[in-house]
Amino acid sequence: MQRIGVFVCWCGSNIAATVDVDRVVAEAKVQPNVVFAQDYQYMCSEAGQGIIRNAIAEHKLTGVVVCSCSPRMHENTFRKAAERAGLNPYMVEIANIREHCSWIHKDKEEGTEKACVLMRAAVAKVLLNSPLKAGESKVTKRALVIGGGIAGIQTALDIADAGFEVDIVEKRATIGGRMAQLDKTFPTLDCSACILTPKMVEAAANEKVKLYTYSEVESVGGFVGNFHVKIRKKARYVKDDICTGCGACMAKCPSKKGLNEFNMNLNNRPAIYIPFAQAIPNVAVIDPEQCVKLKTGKCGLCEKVCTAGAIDYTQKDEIIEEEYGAIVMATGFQPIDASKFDEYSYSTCPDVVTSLELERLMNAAGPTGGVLLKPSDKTHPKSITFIQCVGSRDVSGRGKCYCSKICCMYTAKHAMLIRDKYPDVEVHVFYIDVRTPGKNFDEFYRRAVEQYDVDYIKGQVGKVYEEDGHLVVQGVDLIANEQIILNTDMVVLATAIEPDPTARKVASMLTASIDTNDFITEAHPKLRPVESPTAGIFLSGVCQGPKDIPETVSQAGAAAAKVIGLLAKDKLLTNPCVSHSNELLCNGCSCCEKVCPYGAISYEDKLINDHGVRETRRVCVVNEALCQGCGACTVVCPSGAMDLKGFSNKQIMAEVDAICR
Amino acid sequence: MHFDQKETANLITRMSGTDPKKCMKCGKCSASCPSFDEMEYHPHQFVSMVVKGDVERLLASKSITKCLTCFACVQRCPRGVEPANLIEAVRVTALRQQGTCYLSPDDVPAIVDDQIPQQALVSAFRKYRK
Amino acid sequence: MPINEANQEIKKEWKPKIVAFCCNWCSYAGADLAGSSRLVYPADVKIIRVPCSCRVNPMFILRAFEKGADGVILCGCHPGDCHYSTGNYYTRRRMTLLFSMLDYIGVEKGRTRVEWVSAAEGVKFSTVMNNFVSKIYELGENVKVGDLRCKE
Amino acid sequence: MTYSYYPGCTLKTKAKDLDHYGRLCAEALGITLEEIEEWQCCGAVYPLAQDEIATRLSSVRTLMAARDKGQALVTLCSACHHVLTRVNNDMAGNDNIRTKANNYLQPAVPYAGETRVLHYLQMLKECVGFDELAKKVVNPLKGRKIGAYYGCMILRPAKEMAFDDPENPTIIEEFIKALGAEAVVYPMRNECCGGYVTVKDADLAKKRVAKIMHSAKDKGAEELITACPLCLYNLQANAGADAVPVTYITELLAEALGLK
Repeated sequence: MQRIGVFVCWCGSNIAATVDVDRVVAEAKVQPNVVFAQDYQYMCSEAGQGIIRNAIAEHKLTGVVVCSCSPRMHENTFRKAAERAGLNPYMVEIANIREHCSWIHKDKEEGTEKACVLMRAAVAKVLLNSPLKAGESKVTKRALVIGGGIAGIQTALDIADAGFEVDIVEKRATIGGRMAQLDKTFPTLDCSACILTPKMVEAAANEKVKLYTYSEVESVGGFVGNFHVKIRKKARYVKDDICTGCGACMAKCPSKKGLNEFNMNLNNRPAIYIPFAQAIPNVAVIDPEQCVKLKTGKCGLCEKVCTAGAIDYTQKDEIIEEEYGAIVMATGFQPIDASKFDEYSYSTCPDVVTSLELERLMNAAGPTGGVLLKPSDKTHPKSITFIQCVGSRDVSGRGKCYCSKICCMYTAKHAMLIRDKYPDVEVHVFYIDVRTPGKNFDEFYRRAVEQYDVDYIKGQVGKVYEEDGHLVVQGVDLIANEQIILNTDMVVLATAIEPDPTARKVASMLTASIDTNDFITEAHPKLRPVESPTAGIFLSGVCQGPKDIPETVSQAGAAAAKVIGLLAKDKLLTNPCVSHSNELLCNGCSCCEKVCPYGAISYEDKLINDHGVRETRRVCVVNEALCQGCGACTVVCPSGAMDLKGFSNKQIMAEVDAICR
Repeated sequence: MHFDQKETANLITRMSGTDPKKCMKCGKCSASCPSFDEMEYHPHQFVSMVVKGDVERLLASKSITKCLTCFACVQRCPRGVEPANLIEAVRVTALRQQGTCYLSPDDVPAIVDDQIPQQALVSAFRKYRK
Repeated sequence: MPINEANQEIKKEWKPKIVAFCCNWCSYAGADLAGSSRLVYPADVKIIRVPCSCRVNPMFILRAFEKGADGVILCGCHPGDCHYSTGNYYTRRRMTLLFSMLDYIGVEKGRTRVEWVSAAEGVKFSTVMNNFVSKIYELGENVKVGDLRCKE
Repeated sequence: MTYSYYPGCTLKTKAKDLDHYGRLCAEALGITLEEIEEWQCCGAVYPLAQDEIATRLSSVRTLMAARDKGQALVTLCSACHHVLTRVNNDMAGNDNIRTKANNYLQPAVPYAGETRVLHYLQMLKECVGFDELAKKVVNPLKGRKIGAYYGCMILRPAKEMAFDDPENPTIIEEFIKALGAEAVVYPMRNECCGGYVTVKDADLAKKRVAKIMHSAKDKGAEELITACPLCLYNLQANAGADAVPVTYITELLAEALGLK
């Protein structure tokens, strides 16, 4: 006979305030097969777990029900406690009387009643539990990082540092990402390239790190510890092991009208190009849309000038297959399209630029060689106006509902750098709120106001337009309660940032969940911020939510630590709640095979002893290492042979009965 | 008659079909308003005053007749608040409550010329009379 | 005492029994989020955790109505976001058929529902539950589904 | 192609040119415009208050008439287009307004926003196409520098009007280019001229018009075209020092097609 113990947690006053725990205990005691019930302030504490362990030993419990917070929070804790006392961990059930009860009901009577029902359902279920043993699977000791920006590079370097192999897949021709495009970084104003490029070089030089640039993840199969990944290495039309990066081809290429993506399309590049001087790998790539040779067959100049003989017009995309134990998403961000906000005339006025364009306009390697000039007539501007929150905190449908987090700080940085280098330039900043939580951040912003005389105006801009040869900013000063019309030479838009458009595709390949803004969802917003709910998938950088460089780097390190923790294991325990088929009932119809998303079901001819009748039948076999336990097969099985361990038909029916009693 | 500001503000909000509490006080409505300088209370103030229930002053203000109903504020508001709808709801409430009319038929001959389109007169009466 | 007041007395006593099947990855977490955000919904809703909405066998729902449930709601990940890639598509198709069959045998369409609630949609979870419960109150007590052959 | 056509009050009186040339050109382009029978004024102002039902009814009657004929409804006047489009959206998407309006009108078949409301320019773009239109031009307006004046009614709120990008519209510029003229883009083309207050507050209207005219002139426009009779009147009557001539879009079209 089963002997069940019920443990009711107060969770301080979180549960006890709206649920009469004494009554739940009293009700538990009269449930069939319940031989022990007790309440305690904090069941999850060491003392609380001690109560459970003692009761298991003392009362010879065969099953345990804990009425507490969500199983997503502490199921593991209580399973481990049971295991320590010699009970199979899968003989523990949780009744969620906090998130699903005490926290949402105000009336104590109502709350107590519901808690009793939930307890009853859990008792009914645990009576049908059977001990389960988790299987084991091997761990491939290599990690994949998708995205080669600062987030991906840092994660890869940290993983490599622990002695594991790690591959970076980067869709662009060079690693470096957005940070490579920045001029200076806040709040210390050190040069972005000076701190990033050594890391890029380190990634290339580290023998544990392999770079797949100009490559994309094509498909992902498998599961934690055992991912199979196909990587598409796009044709560069340049042999990357031969190219020396001398640049002779770039100088000779006759098709020079390509937009320079690295410089935010502010100037042009040839059809064969190296994205920027410090690119890693320092290897040229041909833009097939622009190359005359590839489009018409005539030209071939680059091949002639290449003394190394690296050009190969016949190169094709290559598919590489690799095995990984863990995958890190570091797909980064892009600024939103500013032409969605054409009241600021971004589409029509060249002197209206985005902040990332301004980074290039101020960078020594940028299109103006670091001299700040108006894009329209290449003259020195006398007045610059910054507009914050362009598309951030916008629920109108044009922008993003969230705060992009980095704009307040980089705008203060831009304002300060401009005032420092060109004291004759007047700088205005229209802001809604200045948000500067971060070490030395508010001090940084105040310096812009107090030392550099940047004019911060509280209010938004309604329209930017060109009139009489200059830009006019029509905005509001909410402190003065005045509309202001301001003549200015350049306008800089702090456009919202959004996840890179590839994030959604990559996430669905990884079955990582994604939120309504296409940011990847973390397993727990506070306690597991660098893990996806899908085992073996980790998050690094802005793909999880807006963040600045210091935060990105710390998250990258955290993701690496989680990956190292996984790769350090030789074996992984698999989820034992998997499907299994009753051979006596299975008629080999193949219905289940068709719905299984993991290919975990196959068929075998087996000798079956059916009540004394021995015959060979075609029956279903579940590969427990592949089955993820969704249960799709259990419902399609017409003969009722298929069931799911841990969530069996009988268990769920018992819960239904207990609730509807 | 007893005048309950809070209740009137609620009525105005319902009538406007918009939720002024969504406002994040960025001022883009007032920044966009072509009639800003004509108004005693500006579009962003309409929004915050209706939220606060401070509507008596709005109802009495000439500002309600200065709105050009050009929807620049509605178009550009990042929060989906529709300030023009609120201003209109205040104006309609003022007309319904006090019965005062900003335009009288007697005024018309003096202010129109023979080219004025019907549309202008219809809209003027629609906007300024009970 | 007027009759309609007496009726109200009886109505007050009746509390619907509502079973909510929630997928472990999205809706169960959404319900947790509703809880941690203190978004109130009626206590009549009792949640059963399933690994995926596609684990819900139509038998479970029939069983609930047989045992006296007044409403059954099934919540899963949004189409395209299923943790197991395709589970919720099966749910959608299965439930469309089941619900029209239930409607045919006398369990009105309003008593059954499928909703997609993600782990981030605590607000949606609470709104959905509030709506569903008020719909059940509107429909009143359900007739128990049972096997007529066994009826006396 | 046959459309229901709603002229509106002003097109029958003060803006006869807008109406007359609109019909003439449509005919020349192979489009039949069937005027709604016994149409009523649309109300000229879209009632923003949610509880104003009666003021929406005349628009509903027009929309219903087009629905009953199974035709899309074409308007020329920006204000009429604005009112009809938004009332139509209400009837499609606002349960309260739809129920009350239908209760009031008691039509044989209740109306739920089935009619498609189109502006004349959209009709040209969809039915003829600006590339095709360019081929039909007999009298290209070479060398003319024309600015489009959109005004506010036709563009905003973009979510409802779904006409063009409300901040950087291009449809009238495409139209001007199709007729062989140079389209002058100036920033104030989508800012309000103050038409509504022209009766009671001419000073304010004058300020607005001055700003628009200055902007148009600054960018080199030598003439403006508009689809709105109220805008046209206001731009003409309240122009200051920077005045440029204003005509209707259909007048320009008729000129290019050799019908004027």
